[in-house]
Order: sequence, then structure tokens, then C-alpha cells
Amino acid sequence: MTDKDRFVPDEGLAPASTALPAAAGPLEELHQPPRSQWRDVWDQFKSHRGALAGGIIFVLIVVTVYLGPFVWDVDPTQIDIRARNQGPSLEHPFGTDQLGRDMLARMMAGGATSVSVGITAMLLALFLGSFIGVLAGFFKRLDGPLMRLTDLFLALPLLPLLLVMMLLFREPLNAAFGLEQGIFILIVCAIGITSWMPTARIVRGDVLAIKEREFVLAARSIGTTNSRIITRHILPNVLSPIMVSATLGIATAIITESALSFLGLGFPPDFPTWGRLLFDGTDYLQQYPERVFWPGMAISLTVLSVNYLGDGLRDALDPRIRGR
Amino acid sequence: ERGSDGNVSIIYWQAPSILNPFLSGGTKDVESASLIIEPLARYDQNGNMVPYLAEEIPTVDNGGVSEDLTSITWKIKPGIKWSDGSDFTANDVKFTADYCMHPEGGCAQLTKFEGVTSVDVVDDMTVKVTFDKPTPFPYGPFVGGESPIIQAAQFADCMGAKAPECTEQNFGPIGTGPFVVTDFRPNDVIQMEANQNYRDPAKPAFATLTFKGGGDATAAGRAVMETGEFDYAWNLQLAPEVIQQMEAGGKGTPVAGFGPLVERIMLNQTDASSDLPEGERSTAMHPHPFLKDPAVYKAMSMAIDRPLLVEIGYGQAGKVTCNWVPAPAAFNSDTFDCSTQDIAGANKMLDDAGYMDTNGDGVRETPDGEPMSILYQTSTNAVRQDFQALIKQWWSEIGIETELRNVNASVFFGGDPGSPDTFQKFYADVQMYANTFNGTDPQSYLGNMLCDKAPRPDSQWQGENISRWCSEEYDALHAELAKTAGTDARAEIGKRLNDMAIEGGAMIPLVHRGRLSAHANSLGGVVLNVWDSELWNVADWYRID
Amino acid sequence: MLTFTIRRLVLAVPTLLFISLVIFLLLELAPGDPMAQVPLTVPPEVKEKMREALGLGQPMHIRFWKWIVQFFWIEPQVLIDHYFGTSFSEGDLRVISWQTRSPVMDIVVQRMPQTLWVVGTAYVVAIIIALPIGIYSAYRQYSWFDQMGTFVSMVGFSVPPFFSGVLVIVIFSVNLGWFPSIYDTTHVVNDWDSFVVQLNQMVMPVMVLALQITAQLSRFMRASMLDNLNQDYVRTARAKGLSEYVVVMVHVLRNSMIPVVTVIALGIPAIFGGAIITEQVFKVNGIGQLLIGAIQANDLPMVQTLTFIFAVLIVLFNLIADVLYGILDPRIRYD
Amino acid sequence: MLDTPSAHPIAQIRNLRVEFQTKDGPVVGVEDVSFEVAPGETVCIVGESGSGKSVSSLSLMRLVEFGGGEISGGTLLFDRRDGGETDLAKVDQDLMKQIRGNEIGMIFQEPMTALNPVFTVGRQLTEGLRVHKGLSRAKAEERALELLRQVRIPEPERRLQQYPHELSGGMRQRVVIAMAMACEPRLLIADEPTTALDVTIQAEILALMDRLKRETGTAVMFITHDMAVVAQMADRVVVMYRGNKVEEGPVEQIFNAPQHDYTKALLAAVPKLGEMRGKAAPEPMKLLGVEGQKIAPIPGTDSVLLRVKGLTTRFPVKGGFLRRVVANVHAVEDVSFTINKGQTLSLVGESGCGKSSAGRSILRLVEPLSGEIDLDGVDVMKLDQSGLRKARLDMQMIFQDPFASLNPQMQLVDQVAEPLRNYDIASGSELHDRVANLFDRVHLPRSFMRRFPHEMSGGQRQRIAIARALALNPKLIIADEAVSALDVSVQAQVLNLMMELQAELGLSYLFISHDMAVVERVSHHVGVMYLGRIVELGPRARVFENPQHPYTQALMKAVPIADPARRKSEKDLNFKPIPSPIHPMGHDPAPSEYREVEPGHYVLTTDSGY
Ligand SMILES: Nc1ncnc2c1ncn2[C@@H]1O[C@H](COP(=O)(O)OP(=O)(O)OP(=O)(O)O)[C@@H](O)[C@H]1O
Ligand SMILES: Nc1ncnc2c1ncn2[C@@H]1O[C@H](COP(=O)(O)OP(=O)(O)OP(=O)(O)O)[C@@H](O)[C@H]1O
Ligand SMILES: [Mg+2]
Ligand SMILES: [Mg+2]
Repeated sequence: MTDKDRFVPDEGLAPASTALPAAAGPLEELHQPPRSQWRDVWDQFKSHRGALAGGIIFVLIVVTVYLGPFVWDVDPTQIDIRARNQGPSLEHPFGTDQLGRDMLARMMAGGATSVSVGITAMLLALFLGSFIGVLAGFFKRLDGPLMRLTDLFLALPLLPLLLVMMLLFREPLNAAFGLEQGIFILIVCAIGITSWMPTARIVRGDVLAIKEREFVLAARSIGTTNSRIITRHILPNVLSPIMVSATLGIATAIITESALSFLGLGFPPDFPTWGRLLFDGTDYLQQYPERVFWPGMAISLTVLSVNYLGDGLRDALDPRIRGR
Repeated sequence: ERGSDGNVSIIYWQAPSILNPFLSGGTKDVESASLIIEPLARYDQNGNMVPYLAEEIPTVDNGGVSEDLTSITWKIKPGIKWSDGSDFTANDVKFTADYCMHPEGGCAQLTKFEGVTSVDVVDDMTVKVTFDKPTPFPYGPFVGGESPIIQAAQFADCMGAKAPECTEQNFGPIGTGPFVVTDFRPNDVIQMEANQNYRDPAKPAFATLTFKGGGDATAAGRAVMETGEFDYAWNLQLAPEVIQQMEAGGKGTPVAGFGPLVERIMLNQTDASSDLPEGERSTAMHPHPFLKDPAVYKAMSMAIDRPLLVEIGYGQAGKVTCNWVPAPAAFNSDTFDCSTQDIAGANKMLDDAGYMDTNGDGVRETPDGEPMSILYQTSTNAVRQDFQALIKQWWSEIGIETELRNVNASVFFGGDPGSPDTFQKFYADVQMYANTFNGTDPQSYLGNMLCDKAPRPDSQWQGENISRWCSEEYDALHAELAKTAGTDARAEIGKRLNDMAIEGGAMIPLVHRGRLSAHANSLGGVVLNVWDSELWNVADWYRID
Repeated sequence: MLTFTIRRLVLAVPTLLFISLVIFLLLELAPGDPMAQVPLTVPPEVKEKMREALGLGQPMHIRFWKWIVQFFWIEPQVLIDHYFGTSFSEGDLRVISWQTRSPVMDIVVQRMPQTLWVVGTAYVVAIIIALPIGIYSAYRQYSWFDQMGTFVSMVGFSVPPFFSGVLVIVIFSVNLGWFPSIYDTTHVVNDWDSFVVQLNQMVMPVMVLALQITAQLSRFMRASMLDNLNQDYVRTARAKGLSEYVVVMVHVLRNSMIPVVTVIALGIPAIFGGAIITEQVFKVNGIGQLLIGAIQANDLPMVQTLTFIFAVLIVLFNLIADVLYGILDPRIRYD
Repeated sequence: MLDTPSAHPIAQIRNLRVEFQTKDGPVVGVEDVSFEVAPGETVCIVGESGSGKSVSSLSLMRLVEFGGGEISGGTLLFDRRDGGETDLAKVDQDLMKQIRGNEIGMIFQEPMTALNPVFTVGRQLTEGLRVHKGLSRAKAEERALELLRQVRIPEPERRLQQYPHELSGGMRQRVVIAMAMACEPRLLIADEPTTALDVTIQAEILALMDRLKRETGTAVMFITHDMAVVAQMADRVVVMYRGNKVEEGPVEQIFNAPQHDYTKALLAAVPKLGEMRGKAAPEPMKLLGVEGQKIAPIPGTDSVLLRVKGLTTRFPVKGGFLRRVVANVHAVEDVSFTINKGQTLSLVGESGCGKSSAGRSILRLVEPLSGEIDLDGVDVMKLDQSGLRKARLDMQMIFQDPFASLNPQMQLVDQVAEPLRNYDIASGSELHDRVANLFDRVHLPRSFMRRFPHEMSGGQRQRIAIARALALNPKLIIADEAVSALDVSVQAQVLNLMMELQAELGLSYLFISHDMAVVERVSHHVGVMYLGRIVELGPRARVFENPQHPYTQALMKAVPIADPARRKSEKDLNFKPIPSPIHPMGHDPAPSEYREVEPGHYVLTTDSGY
């Protein structure tokens, strides 16, 4: 073995799956009717109780934060200064904040931002990570430079990077997309650009292993071009580590956004996010503990549900498990 | 008795980086250094000057200040020793001036020495400062915490470009103050012990002092008032409820004092629209489409409920103000009253002036058809963000649409001409921050509104006239102030200048902010002073048993 | 293995130089001004003078070159001088922080102990907790214990330290009064009592940090164990009549530790880098706090030096992880 | 042996039933199996893949539990060393710990993975000894050394310090055997100990086990699906089929007078060396239960399709500080041959001799260093990438591992259609029709088109691989160990299919294999490779009946014959370890020179390294 990096797994994520599936299975099942791949995935997914629960909760959260405002149509920025710092009541089920804004409305508005940031930033990081990982793993010549690039990004300090991005891109983005959209894009990019590295390493390791598998050689022998080998043969087979990165990615993105709020680099102040609500509530921890309870709970619940969802998806997408 | 009360511990949520106030203008550095090095005279809690290392305050009356107001002569108190045991002389005073005025030194307190042509040692105990022109207020050099005296012997090799190499000196200056440094950890903690050569043999009461830095205001307040780990916490800018809650902890007491610090909204007199080319944006070339109209800014001011802002944001550490210079008391104008919100009045004023919501979207348009929507920026800070939200709401009630933006403080207040987000560039319609001045004389502070101080591209966007407000009348009156002596006469002009700026719509003052600090109930002798270092009388602190 | 190591080390030099250039350019581009924390009462002309005194007037490439010389040539000399009493570096200008006007490296050295005490202990504690949890969760996959472990570690993973830190302070310092809320960096450990005091003040930050690290490490350990538990050699070991303990704790664990150990090694730079938010919340004032403070004050030499040291550590521990892998796994030989 | 039939059996399995709890409900691994093993006796258990052989043996060790299985019925009586018969199905795991390794030893299927990669051989060998026999470290090592000598590992002292990956497959399997023998168990279970190995190594291992059994008197339970191995080893045979025992009897009886249909089919499917003696052209095998089989020789033509001359392929070995090439693996060295249209050339030889490399070089899936490849007038060596893509329309490859060579994430229809899509040969419904036709060609129901590889058996998977190779209507198919991984019965089906296609479509094959019996069945010509060179090349009949090169002769001797009457003894075998194919830079081996011993039958005269 001359190439070492493929053995080096990455922080926090499940290790790459490299083992080959066992030989022939029993012959009996051959006479069952054929099933579609997605039904299979779904069947496997359904049988994972945690995953199902996680999925349901996640969908519930998503539905609540996006559709909730149509039901509970209180403006989250509406200040009712007489109703400051109230506990839960019928009028304000989650209470109000220090300016008398309705916490339920703010939680939903904040959730919409946090979840959107989480999902889009994760998608961006995933795209970058997979792209770089696949290129590095597949083309030997690109491997060294791309991995050094990964080192570089790991070493870059996040904060100055963010400031530079704010400096260079905020105005043009604001001009092109409006303030909220502009900031949203900026933050998503910032999180995405600084969190793709683990994915890239894992994907690269897996691609290196899969590239050596015989079906890739077989594909080459039937005249498949490189780009098709990558899209049809390599990518589907690194899907499960990518899925795991994805689920962890949503969680990290939501948490990173809250840290950005902590450092004052996040969304505009009248733009609630769960991270900001949690941070703002921390000062009032002793007086109004429910103010930190709701956002803290929401973040944890989302992260948990996404994690279970990811576990289930990984099992469901892995033919080694599904096939049995 | 000196050293009898053990240890006193102070927490500043911003940590001192250096103990040489000439190399850093930061409050944290100036105040921590004030425990060690002292000026010739200080301001007391009422803003009166009191002699420290000087025998008395020189005035025209006692002959210390020359009749033509071009020089001032200080006499040093006899018998003062540096903490290393050597004598404090006029030489040290002259050296301090030379040190700060060295062209390559980058001295942060250079304004203190503005107009000084020479500092001469008359004799060991006398030093004379000469100015280039009559200076009605000659108490810049060597007065107040920003201008202490450093030891000539220690800093002799640290002049000019060499200043930063003198780490040892900058971290442990020899002083005449009540404490000497035993261990300095930059941006973390300073340990000190009582100065054995301090001029009052009974002071300080504490043998050692710990000065911890870092964290945030909440944690500092908690450490003093709730857990009792620390004796003194500085500048607790916290929501009033939080302060109340902490006070209920029963271990400490918050104290407030008011200097001239005002939280205000600056109104951009120029157009900051991003449609304009870089270099013309936010410059006098393009006046603001509607903010210069008195009806508009007055309506905007009327729509604000200042008492509520005080209650929410500052509690006992805030007062309603309509003035730019609310202190010292002599300078506080009583021309305006703005303590009641008047939305209806504001609406009427706008209606009358022809700003109507012609298209029914809830936002008024100018007579030219431009919607009245403004960008409102400030630095990132919990209280400011609450203010933004409230004011946005009030302004929406008078048909002005507001978009909010907050900028990281280090970018906002940093003067990087390359950044579009600095408060000097003011690429927004209105912006909120607080400003103040040192000492008790507002002359140069009032100079901030002079026409030529407006930040411009050709001045690298430097300049204090942030709102780019300009009035010839004002400039003329300010020139007169610079020539006028006598407190009463100066105060009269000062108030008129203040009124002109407010009336003319340079800014909307919001809250007169005090300083809120907290001390442990067991710490006696604390007198909060907003005119000088908060720790000015640390020598008098003692432990209540 | 030796040539591999040396080759990687040699290759690391251009990589690091490039990284340092990128960091430098990034910091140059970043908006911000070392004068941001100077009060507004100081007029712009004075600030301009102060900037010049910091050397900001010089063109960019000269400043970069100066930094390179100071960091790679003068600082090592200072180190040599310090240890051998020589005086190579006398009179040379070291990397000077703009905030404190003192050599950056001195401050870094000063900050190291508390960072290592707190973050390092947290890391060790996390490892000690995470490994058994991971092992047992994998061995009893989908058991009650496993589910519990997943739940707790996920919650631990999802709570930001700016919240969990304040929460434990409110509970343990304010309400119970067990531990100090502010870390005393000057505390010297020289006997048992002072050690107890040190432990006391470390408990909370270590708890908060360890929670997060444990969450990730235990997941990783579990995954690695699961991968190995189904391997053929485990069956062989059982067929030999070894007890379950030996099978799991010797055969499986040894194999599972290979990736985990490298992951642990890859996490070590983070110890030296400190924990920005946790240090801030508990006022530990270690490297993390130093970095964030320097960034906020736009102290470019400090930020540049710290991030560069961090980059060096990342590259170095990447290499160490690879080498460790080679040592732990006899199948891997780097030529 | 059988001359002590009255001896009390060491293990009696009665009505064993094992179930696995899966997500789709319980699965029966073994339904009802009973048999017994007497001391000093070798019982072979045969049956196709998945018939429950492994599960039965693992049940006896009580290791099924760790795989999620459960013994739901039957008794497993075991005669313990200190007297007393125990029902292993009932004892607890603590007692089992003392029995496992101590009284029952087990050898596993996969020598590559059965050893723990991170412990030295010595450590793994001594572990059991120290647990069961309470030996000190030094004593245990002494005994380990003795064991290694017994299994005839060269340089046993050094081996103790080595890690498993540093040993070859054969050596590793010998270590596993030594490990199983360490505590002198009374019963040795060997679960397909040679399936993954080469003929030559297999022969050695079989001989070794036989000798050990004779020397120690251990009872052996030998699991395999290779009838030739059974013939070589067994005293008694148990035939299993889908979780049941279908037949049991002494080895001669099973081979000569099989009773059960399954046994008959199994035996029929086994290609036997020498069966083709006297036949000029290959012909399909006669399979039981297949109606209307047309058995006709496939003569092929005499026109040349592929001409390979002086093919040399080397792999660089990088090293040193700058990672420069310091040496080369001489994988293929000056190889020349021709293949005629409609005929098959087989390449045989031990693992690592360069067969695959030669095949891949022809397709230029690895870049040859030099040589000429002429495929029906096209100079393959001169083609650029796009030309090469076009040339691959004419030559296709089938890979060794039917699972590994299919993408687990793609439906079969897409995999078969992929080459057609790649060359834009067909699309839409035409594509679908062509794929359906291909499925018909390889005798797979069209309903399989939407399945995934994991839903197929090994044989079916290999048919998909063949269909995919056929999609482009190639003239030449390189079949790299295309049947090695398959069960005998499946292997026979696939072989027949390949021959059928050859007869119908006039395909040419380059057939790469190490199984001499299979090669004899399918080829027109045979090339024997050793260390990168062809040492002997000629018509199949000549090479098999009149091997000239010493290596060919040794290879022929090693092949076990599926006939209990013709067992090989250990002394027939003499294999030298293969020398390293790695040579330093600049090493320039002499060209190969051949002597024509008979018309078309060439033997290498220059040094081959053997
Ligand atoms: N862990 C398991 N879970 C579920 N089913 C299993 C498990 N192990 C074996 N089986 C099933 O038990 C049956 C018998 O398997 P076994 O491994 O004994 O076959 P085998 O005869 O040894 O085959 P091979 O020759 O491929 O090794 C098969 O149908 C298989 O699917
Ligand atoms: N990509 C490669 N890089 C370096 N060496 C290789 C490579 N592929 C094969 N080799 C070496 O070339 C030699 C011939 O290998 P090849 O795979 O052709 O053997 P084979 O006869 O097909 O063996 P098997 O029966 O095990 O498949 C071996 O020594 C092998 O280690
Ligand atoms: Mg088996
Ligand atoms: Mg091969």
C-alpha cells in the first residue's frame, strides 16, 4: 500500500465503508417479484424505528417552521412593550421577550431561518466536499494539490475569513438579492466554505477504495468515460458516507450559525434565528428560563432527529444492509 | 493602615493589554494604569480639578496661568517618590511630554498635548508648559488619567520608534500611585502590591490587588454581585432586569454616575445610496433626499419614546436627553423637551410638510415620489439591537420604513478606509452609537460638527463630523468659543452650539448614558467618577468587616 | 517509514509557506483596523500616527517579508538564547503584538499552561469517558445503553457552549456555590490543597468541553467497533476458546483503536488552539481567548502568528496521524 | 478409519435445526441434519453454497449465536476428553469456552481474514495454548514453533514474529491450521479451508491435513463444495441440500453409486481432469436435469483474430526520498500467442504469475510497456484514447468476481445497457429490446431486469457480466477467472453458456483460470504461465497429455481428481516457492525462446525462473 490517506478516517464521522459484500446469497428469494430501488430503501428505512421517529419529528419541525406562521400569524417583530417578559399564556403560548415580541412567532421565524441555513449550508458543504473529494480520489494528479488545499482551509481562521467575505460580497449580494437574501447567501456560503473539509476527506478515502473495485475497471472496459464513471459508478457508491456527513452537516450548520450570532457576525438583529434567540435568552437564564428552553430544545430536537434520520438513511442506502 | 486589608480584586470584562496609556488609548488600559501612574491633577467625581502630584491647580488668579493664556506653570508637591524610591522631579514631567510628543512614537494621548510648543523645567519642582496660542483651557497636559507622568529614568531608552520594544517598561511602569505591578499578563490578569513609597503612609489599605480581565459584562456583574468572587466590576452595560436580578444576589451594589456620554442617532446629511458611484456616495456632492428637512427629523425624534428606551436599555444608568452635550451641568442646555412620545404630532408634521403615503403601502413618499425608507445601522450589541427594533417600530408608525443592519464593533469603529461598514463612511441613512469627551471642557468635542471635519474620500474618510452636517454660523460661533475664557461664558456658547446642532438636525440624541459599575458590599470608599479613571481613588478603598 | 516522514516534512515547508501567505493576504483584505478599540475621543490624526508607529504604513510585501524573517529566523534564535544563554537575537525585532507592544511568542508561551490544563484535561477526560461508552454501545448495539448514549451524546453535541457554560455557572456557581465562576490563571499548584483548588476551578470548563468531545469520539469509537465486531478474525478468536473479554477488549479493540487513535491525534491541534467560546465564558484566557481578542482588536501580527502556529500543528498532526496509523496497523508500510 | 466402526462417535449431531432472526422474520439456516463423526475419521460435508454447511459446523462450536442464529432444535452430543458425553446445545458459554479450541478446533474458510491483522502470528498461536493449557509464554512459544514445523512452514522461527499480511495465502492457511491443532483437539472442523487457494497450495494443504490426521488420530469434519477435494480427503460423505441432509455414505459409494438426484447432479457438474482425453475440440458438459442438451464439439476456425507478440507489462515500484521508480514488477514478460476466430486460448498458472495482467494489457486497461497487439487488423498499441474506446467494441472482458464487477447500486438493466449507451448504439425502446434479447441469450428471465446485483445468485450475476460483455457484439472476450468464484453446478452452467455462445456467435475467448479441469474442458489451446512468461503453449490435448516443461508437469500433478480411487500422496508434490517478480531498474531479462516439440506445441527453453 503506497497510499496512506485512505486509511485515515475523519473526525466524528462514521468510517468509510470499504468491505466487499459477501458472496452469493441464497437462491430462494430470486423468485420474488422485482422491487424498485426506492421502495427497497423505503422498506428498509421504515423498519428502523429511530429513523422513522427522527424523520417524522424532522418533518414536523420543518412543517411547523414554514407553515406554522400561516396558522399563528403574529408578526415576530411586532413589539408590544406592555407585554414584556411574559410567561406562557393563551395569548402568547411561548411567552414574550424583553420587547414583548411573541416567542412562538419568533421561534417559528427563527426556525425557518435556522433550518434553511442548516439545509442549504449543508448542501453547499456537501457539494464542495464531494466534488473535491471525488476529484482528489479519482484523479491521482489532483490528489496532492487538493488535499493540501483541504489542509489550508482547515488552517484558515474562520472569523477573518468571514469578515473578508462580508467585505467583498455583502454589497453586491445585497444589490442583487436584497438585504435578507444577501445575508442569507453570505452566511450559507461562509458556513459551507468552512465546513466541507471532513466530507472531502471521507469521500476521497472512499473513492480511492471504490476506484480499485472491479466494477470500475469493468465500466472502463465497456467504454465508459471518466465523467460517467464518476457520476454513475463512484458517486452512488459513496452516497452513504455522504448522507452521514449531510445529517451531521445540518446540525453543525445550525450550531455554527448560532456561534456566528454569538460573535455578532450573523443575521441582522431583527432577524431571529434559533441560535440568536438562545444567545439572547442566555442573559435572562435566571429570570426567564423558558426563554432559553424553547430555542435550546428546538436545536437539540432538530439535531437529534436529523441524526436518527441519518442513521436510518445510511442503513437504507447501503445495499449491504438492504440486501439482507 | 497600609496593607492591612489583604487583597482586593477588580474585574474588567475588557482585559488590559498594556500599562502604558500613551501607547494605547483604550479605557481598560488607561484605568488599569491609573493604579500605578498618576497625573499632576485629576478630576473628582463632580468634575472639579484636584491636585495630585501638583501642589495646587494653576489658574490665572493664582498666577499659574499666564495672563495671555499661552503658558501654565505647575508646581510639584514636595517629597513624592517613585515606587523604586527615587525622587519625582520636574524632569520626569518634561520627559513625559517629550515621550508623547515624539513624532515616531504614535502616542495615543497626543491631543492632550495639542498646541504645546515646549515644556520647560524651571527647577526641580517646577515645570512650565507653553502653548502656540492663547489657550483658555490649558489643562490638557498632565491632567486626568490619560495623561499621567512616567519615570524618565525608566523610559529613557524607549523614545519614538523604540517604544514598542520596551516590553518590560510598558508592562510594569514605575509610578507614584498606590500600587506597583508584580505580574502583568497581557489581556488576562495583573497582580499588584501596595507601593511602599506611596506618599500617604496609611494607604492603600490593601496589600495586594488582582485585576482580572476578559469575559463579558454579565459574568463580571455576576462575579461581584452574585457569587462575591470579585470586589469591583467595571462598566456593566446590562439590561436593567439583569442588574436587578444580580443585585438581589445580595453580595454587591451597582453604582452609577453620569458623564457626557450620549447615545444618539446620527442623521446622514448626504445620500448614501448604493446607486451612487464609490467616491460620491455619502459625500457632500449628493445631499440626502429628505433627512435634511426639519419636518422629517423632528418627526422622527418625536416618534421616539425616550423614557421607555431608558427603562429598557439602561435603567438607573440612563437618563432622557435631548442634548448632544448633557454634562457638565453648566453645558446642559434646556432648550428642548423630548421626554414624551408624540406619534400623532409627528404624523401631522409630516403630513403638513407634504410627505404622504400616496400609494397606500404604509410608507410615505417624498414630494418627489421617493419612498421614505431608511437604512439604520449600528454596532453589534444587545441593547442597541433592542433600540433598533423599537425605533424601527415607532418610525413605521409614522410611515417611515426602516431597514436594520448591525456591524461588528471592531469593523464599525475601526477606521479601515477599505471597509464599507465603518461609521465614518456612513453608508447608511442613520446610525446609532455613543460618544463623549474627556475632561470637563467640550470645546474640541463641539468642534466635531465643523464643516471641514466631514469624512471624505480625499481625507481617507477620516474626520469626526460623522453626519456631514455643515453650518457656517456654527463654525463661526465655535471659533469664538476657542477664544473665550471664563467658565460661564464658555458654557453659554457651548449651549448655543449644542442647540444649533440639534435644531439643525445633525443628530437625534436618545439617552444620556451613565456608567454603571458594581462593588462588593464589603468594599468601602468607592466613589464612582466619570470624569477621570474609575479607579482614581483606589488608595482610599478599604474593606468593611 | 522514516523516509516517508522526512519526505512529508520537507513537503510541508512549501505548503506552510503558502498557507502563511494566504493567511496574511486574508488578514490584509479583512476590514478592520487596529485602532478600532481606541476610544472615539482620540482624533483621526493621532490614530493615523499610531498606525504608522505600528508599521502599517509600509507596503504589504515588505510587511510579509518582515514577518517571515521575524518568525522563522529571529524567534528560533530567541528560543536558543533562552535555553543556552547565548545572545544571537540581541537587538533584533521580534514579532510584536499591536495590542500589547510585546513579543507575540512570549504571550503565547504565557497562555499555553491554562489552555493545556483546561482544554487538554477536557480532551483526556473526554477520551476516558468516550471510549468505554463507544465500546459498550457497539457491543450491545441497539440496547438501552446504546440508545441512551446516542441520545446524550447528540444532545451534548447540539448545545452550544455559550449556553451550556452559562447554565453550569448559574447552577454550580451562583445557586450552589460549589465552583468559582471565574478561572484564576495565576493560581499556582504546589501542594495538595492548591491542587484541589485548581481542580475546583477546572471542573466546569472541563465538563462543558468534554461533553462535546465525548459526543463525537464515542460515536466514532462505536462505529469503528461495529466495523470490526463482524470480522472473521473475531470468530477465529472465539473458536480458540478465548473469553468474551479478551475477544472484545484485546482483539476487536486493538483493531478498532487504529482509526480512533488517528482521529484523536488529529484533534490535538484543537487543544493547542484552545476553545474560543468556552475560554471566553469561563474567563480561562488561554490561546482561544487570545486569538478572538486579537481578531477583535485587529492585532494582525498576533492573529497571523497564532493562525500560522495552528496551521503548523494541523499539518504536523496530520502527519503524526498518518505515521501512527502506519505504526498501529502492521499492514501499512509507507515506502 | 473405517476399520474401527464400533468406536464410539466423538460427535453426534441429531436433528439439528438452526434459525436466524431477521427483520423479515425467522430464516431457517439448517432444517434437519443428523450425522456423526468417529475418532480418526474424516467426514466430508458437501453441498452448494447456502445449503447450511457452515451453520451446522458453527452450531457445534456454539458460534452461531454470535451471528444472530439460534439452535432451535436437536442435540449436539460431544464426547468430552475427560469422559462423559455432553449435549453442547445445552451447555452455557462458559463451558463452551473450555471446549472451543481445546477439544474442538476449527479452520475457517477465508485465510485472508481469519487472522487478526494487528497481532503477530506467534501471539495468535500461543493465545489458545496459554488459556487452555496454562503454559508459560516461553513454553507456549516452543510449542507454537513445533506446530509451525508440523505444518511445514519454512523458517518457522521468523514466522512467529511476522504479521499475517506478511505471509502468503497458503502460509496463512497453514497458520490457521496450526492454530486449530494447537491444543490437540479431538475434533477438527475445517470449513472450506482451500476454496480460496490456488491448486498448488490447495494440494499442499490437503496433504498436510491428511498427514496430521493420520499422525494425531483426530476426527475431522471437512466442509467443501469441491468434489475433487472430497475424493481426495473423505472417509465418509454427507451431502446437504437446502438445510437438509440428503445423502450419507462412504466416499466410494457416493462417487460410484450416488442415490439422491442432487448428488448425481453435483457429480455430473464436476469437470474431471482427463475427461476430454482424445477429443479434439471442447464440448459442453452433460448436465443432469437439463432437457434437450445439444452436445457437439466446437471446432472454431483457423483464421487468426488476435496476435500478441512480445507483450511486456511492468509495474513500477516507487521508493526512496523522491518517490522515483526504483524497481519494476515484471508482471508480463515477452509473451506471444495467437487466438483464432471462434476458438479459446486458456492461460493457466499459479496466482501472481501474470495472467490477469496479460489479459488486461491486451485491452490496455493497464498500459503494456512494449509488444504488439493486433486485433483483426487493428494495431491496438498505437491507438489513442478515443481509438481505444472504439477498439473495445471488439474486445470485452469478464471479471473474476461476479459481485465485485457489478455496481451494487445499479439495476441490472442499466448495467447491461451501459455499453450500448456509451457508444450510442441504441436508445429508447430499441435499447430495451436489445437488453431483453441479451437477457434471453444468457438464459435469464426478463423479469430480472429491474433487480439489483445483491438479489442474484453468483451464477446469475456472472451471466449478467457475460450479457454486458456481449452487448457490443465483440469478437473477443477475455474471461479472467470468470468461473472461479462459482459453485460447481453453477460453474458448469456458466461454462456451458459460454461454449454455447461461442458455437453460435463464433466468439473467441482468452480464458484465464487456475483450474486445470475447467481449462481442459473449454480450451482449444493452452498457455501455461510462470513468472510472467508462457512456459508452454500448444493445443489443449498436447499440453495436457504430453506436458514438457517441468512446471507444467508439477502443475498437472497437483490437480486433485474427483475420484477417490486416484488420491494423491504428499510426496507427489514438490513445489518451490515462486521467486519474486520484482527486479531493480535496468534489469533486462533475456527474450523467451521456444522449442517446438510437436506441431504447434512450444516449450520455453530459456530460463523461466522455475
Ligand atoms: N447470520 C445469518 N443471518 C441470517 N441467515 C443466515 C446467517 N448465516 C447463514 N444464514 C443462512 O443460513 C443458510 C445456510 O448458510 P451457510 O453459511 O451454512 O451455507 P454454506 O453451506 O456454508 O454456504 P457456503 O458454501 O457459501 O459457505 C443460508 O441460507 C444463509 O442465508
Ligand atoms: N497494479 C499493479 N501494480 C503493481 N503490481 C501489480 C499490479 N497488478 C499486478 N501486479 C503484480 O503483477 C504480478 C502479476 O499479477 P496478476 O494479477 O497478473 O497475476 P494473476 O496471475 O492474475 O494472479 P491471480 O491468479 O492471483 O489473479 C503480481 O506479482 C502482482 O503483484
Ligand atoms: Mg460456508
Ligand atoms: Mg488474476
